[in-house]
Amino acid sequence: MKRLMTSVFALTAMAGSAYAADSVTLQLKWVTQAQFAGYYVALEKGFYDEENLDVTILAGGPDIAPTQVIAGGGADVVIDWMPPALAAREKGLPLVNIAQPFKSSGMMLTCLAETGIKTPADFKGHTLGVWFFGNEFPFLSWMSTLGLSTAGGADGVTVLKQGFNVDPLLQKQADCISTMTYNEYWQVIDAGIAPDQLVTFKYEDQGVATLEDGLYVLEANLADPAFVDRMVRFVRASMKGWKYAEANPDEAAMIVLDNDETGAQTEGHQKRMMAEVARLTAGSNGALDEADFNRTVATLMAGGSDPVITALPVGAWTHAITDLALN
Amino acid sequence: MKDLSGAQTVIEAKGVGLVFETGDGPLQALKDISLTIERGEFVSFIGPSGCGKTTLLRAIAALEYPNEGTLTVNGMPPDKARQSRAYGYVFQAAGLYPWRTIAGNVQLPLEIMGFSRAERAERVARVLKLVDLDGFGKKFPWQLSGGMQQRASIARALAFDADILLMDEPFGALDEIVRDRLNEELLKLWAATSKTIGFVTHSIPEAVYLSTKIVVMSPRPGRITDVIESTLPRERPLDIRDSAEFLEIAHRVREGLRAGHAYD
Amino acid sequence: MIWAWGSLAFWALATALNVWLARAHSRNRAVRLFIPALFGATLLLVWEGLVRSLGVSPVILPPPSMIGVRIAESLPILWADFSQTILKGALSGYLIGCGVAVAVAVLIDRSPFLQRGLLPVGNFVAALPIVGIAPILVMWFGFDWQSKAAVVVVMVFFPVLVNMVAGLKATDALQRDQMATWSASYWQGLFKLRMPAAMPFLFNGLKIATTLALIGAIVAEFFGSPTRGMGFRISTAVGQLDLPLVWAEIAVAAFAGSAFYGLVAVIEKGVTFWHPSQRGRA
Amino acid sequence: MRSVLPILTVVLAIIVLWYGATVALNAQWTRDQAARAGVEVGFSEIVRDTLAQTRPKLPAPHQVAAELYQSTWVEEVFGRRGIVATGTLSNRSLIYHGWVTLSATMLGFAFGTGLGILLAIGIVHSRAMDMSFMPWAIASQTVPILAIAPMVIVVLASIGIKGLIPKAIIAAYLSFFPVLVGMVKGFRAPDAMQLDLLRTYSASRARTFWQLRLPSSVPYLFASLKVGIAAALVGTIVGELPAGASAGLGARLLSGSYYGQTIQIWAALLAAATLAAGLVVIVGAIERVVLGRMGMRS
Repeated sequence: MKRLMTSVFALTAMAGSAYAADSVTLQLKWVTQAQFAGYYVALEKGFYDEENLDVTILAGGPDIAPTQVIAGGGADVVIDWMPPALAAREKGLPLVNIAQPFKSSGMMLTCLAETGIKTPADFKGHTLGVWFFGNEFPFLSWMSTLGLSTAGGADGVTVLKQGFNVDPLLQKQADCISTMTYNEYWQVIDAGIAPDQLVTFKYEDQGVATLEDGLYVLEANLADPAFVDRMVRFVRASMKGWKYAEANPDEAAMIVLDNDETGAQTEGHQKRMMAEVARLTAGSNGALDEADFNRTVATLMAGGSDPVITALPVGAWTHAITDLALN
Repeated sequence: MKDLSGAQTVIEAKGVGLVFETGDGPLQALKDISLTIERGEFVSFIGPSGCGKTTLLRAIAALEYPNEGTLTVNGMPPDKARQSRAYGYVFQAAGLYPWRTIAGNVQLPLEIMGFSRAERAERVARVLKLVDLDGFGKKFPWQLSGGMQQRASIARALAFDADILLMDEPFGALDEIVRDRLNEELLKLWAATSKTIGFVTHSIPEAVYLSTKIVVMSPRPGRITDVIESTLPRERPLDIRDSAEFLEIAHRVREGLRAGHAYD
Repeated sequence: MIWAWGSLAFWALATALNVWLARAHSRNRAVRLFIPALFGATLLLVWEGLVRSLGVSPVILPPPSMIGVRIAESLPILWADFSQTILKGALSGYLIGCGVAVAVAVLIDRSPFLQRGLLPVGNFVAALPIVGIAPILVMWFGFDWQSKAAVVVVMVFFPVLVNMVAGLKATDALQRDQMATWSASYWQGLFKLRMPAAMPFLFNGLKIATTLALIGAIVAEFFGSPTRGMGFRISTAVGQLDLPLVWAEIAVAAFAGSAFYGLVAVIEKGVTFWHPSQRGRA
Repeated sequence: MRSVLPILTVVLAIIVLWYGATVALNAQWTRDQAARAGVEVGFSEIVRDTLAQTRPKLPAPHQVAAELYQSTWVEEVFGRRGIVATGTLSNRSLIYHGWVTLSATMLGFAFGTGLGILLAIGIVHSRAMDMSFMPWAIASQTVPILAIAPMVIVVLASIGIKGLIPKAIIAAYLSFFPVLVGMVKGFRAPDAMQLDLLRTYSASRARTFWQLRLPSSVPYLFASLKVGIAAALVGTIVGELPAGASAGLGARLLSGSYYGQTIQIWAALLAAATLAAGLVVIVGAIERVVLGRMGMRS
């Protein structure tokens, strides 16, 4: 009898927990790395469990467009940069920014000093490596503010679609390549090129910075109070994860490493990335700063003859979630 | 190089032996073959399969090399003779190239031997007429019957005017009616060109009908058991095959073949 | 819903028509072209119908009509990409790769030792997922079409080599003996006999190589390219959620691939008209 | 057996060429680095340096061999997450990634073979299907599958299909074609006389299929299975490429490329080629046994 009681009890307990946890699927913008440490920390440290969430983190990759994943219903919330998200919104996919853990932009252009490039004015006639797949928008905006054609020739710049790594710079196929402060830049350094042999141009310093990793959901879902409630809990736990990661960067890096399915990441690189990412998340409590949003929009609309977005986006962000999550 | 004093001897074999190395050990394909063939003769080689008749013909054409004895063609080693274009060879199958027309096939050896374009055209026309195929030059081999294909292959062997024509069961795959007609035509051709012909067959009537000399062979090891000089006249209508003389020679061939088998 | 039922009804009708045509008029040349065309049209219509009736987002799968409009709008872009990827990358790589493979086949044909050594190793390399070497070749040969051509060279080399080696052996003993009785030199034997005899095999390899060449050139662009080319456009357009453009490029690729294959098949028919497999369907 | 010596010779020649190419391709980096450091380098130093770079343009064979050993035996036996330490395969070992790729390959191969055979049956028995479908089957192979692989994965994920199956579907897409072509040939292999013989027995189409067409197609089946399984492997790897951080040899290739770890790329490539060769050899062995039993020893 007693045994039966226990098993019934165990069964109800199991059923209870199975019903209680709400599931959330998160699509990352890129492969598992310290850029997304906050989410992995929240997962491993039980912050999501505390909020009664069952979170699945889907790693991205070079040909995975988070916007397409969420449009297909493959995720509840995605991490993306603001330019492709706004572009998708204009294409008729109504994405809304619900939180912005990254305050500053980590994007920059890294050039070999031996090419003689010292200021953006020297780009003329050089070959620049750029990421595409939705990541080209900030670059195109910057070039059009500089008045440089991207079609090549003496008066413009030649653009290469950079692969996934820094080889174009090392093999001298490009004079400058796109890098992130927390990732590719250090790969160039690791390859054996000293920092004083490099010249870097941060988008942040050039006044053309656009907002990077933010959390986006489909506008229609925000009408559903249950969904909003889930997102509130998700953002709260995620931001807790981020702040924990900022405080304990080495532990966060090891958590990321353990979640990397390919086994290709190295400890040294992830710890350094975590330290750099912490600088970008530092100024944000998770809520979007409207001034940053306006600057991003202004940059994107300044795109000369071929702007990334043509109309002022309306309703592309909300504080509804962060107001509830952070107060 | 031709030995003009004894001009009549074309092919001479003295104690020729040939051993194949096979997976089951050495195989004595030819043993102690001695034979002389004179200019203008029509010599048939007959015997059961495995008796080495084809091997002997191939050795004469320098497609195989004997291990012992001496073999000369026109007083030269066979491969020298081959380079001096001593013989045309007709195989069991016509072996025409499907991507060439009949005329193209016939002139193939001429191209290889470096004849001029004009000479090639002239010779092709002549030999096609000889084998009664004029008008078919532009056809492809696969558009013709088996008998016509074999005639084309004979034309090809004749095209470069070799003195010696070696034929390895050329009509073996044809039906009897076609075969009779081709035999008759072959005799006419032989009379018209006075070539020396070596002819491998396993048909006794064919051998007797065509030959001036019949070489009977037997297997394991391949050797000559009898050489029969035909007494038939050179002019041979088809119905000669019903004559007593013909049957007499055929009988002798059959006896020779049977004697060879007694060794088994 | 009307779209779904309509397209399904059309499918049923078209299938019935095709079955009837195939039974009754299969000798007719026009009918033989019409049947696959109708089948293709049916596929497109069912696609259109399902996408419309199920309300599939064009960001996931655009309907063919939208793709068609996009093709018409972006002909200049499509042409620029086509010439970059197909004409420069795929075609030059195809010609070089097939040429080198034939030359190597002729060379190793003289040496049984090399054949016994090279063919197994060649088969091993051919089993390599060649797409994997694309990033390496992009690193070696730079971003422009040269690296794409290099990928294509590697992809087409082994299928053509293996087929050509087999083809050069395809002559029978009798034909080789014939050549010997005429005292033909090695090169005469090669050009008069073994090359023509190898053609059906060679074309087998060449046909396989056409599709490989196309795939190789497009795939290599994913690992770095200048700002034009079909692979570049596809990956960029996905990032911009411009799915109709993606499908327009795919349609061009499929069309170019089929045309390329068809061209090689037509040449094959001209060159190996004598082969039993070609003679049957005159 | 008599092929061993030639193969070894060729492999040896390749290794020698490889070392030569390693020096030639990596020398520029060595010279650049020396120039940046402001020192002169001699030939022997160039050779020594080119064979030991950490991210060479072309890694030397011994570097690749060391990486292969490191990422299989050493990782599993001594690694923190190896099978000895944890009881499960380490995600840093090629054995684990090879296994992930292999399972998707086998699943896709099974799909592709089944589909190819079914379509071939349809084509052999229906003239309409033959005439309408065959041209499109050829056209289907000219679609650059890698270009749409990411979309296939996204679309399937949106209807809830994830994990092995999307990769297997791409593998099946590539492997069905050789099987289809081979089996159409195979089912048509019986000559008119054999078919007429069965007709004199008034055999039904189904009976003709089971008793004649199917057995005579077996040699063709195996010939196309060998092509098909290699194609399935390529498809799986292609399917793994875009899905960045997941497991499998393709993901390994990509992450190697992403981090410029050329040694890791080459090790993954060799592992993939070995896997492919192994699969083909296994199909070949099954072929010998089956054909031997059927008295059709090839």
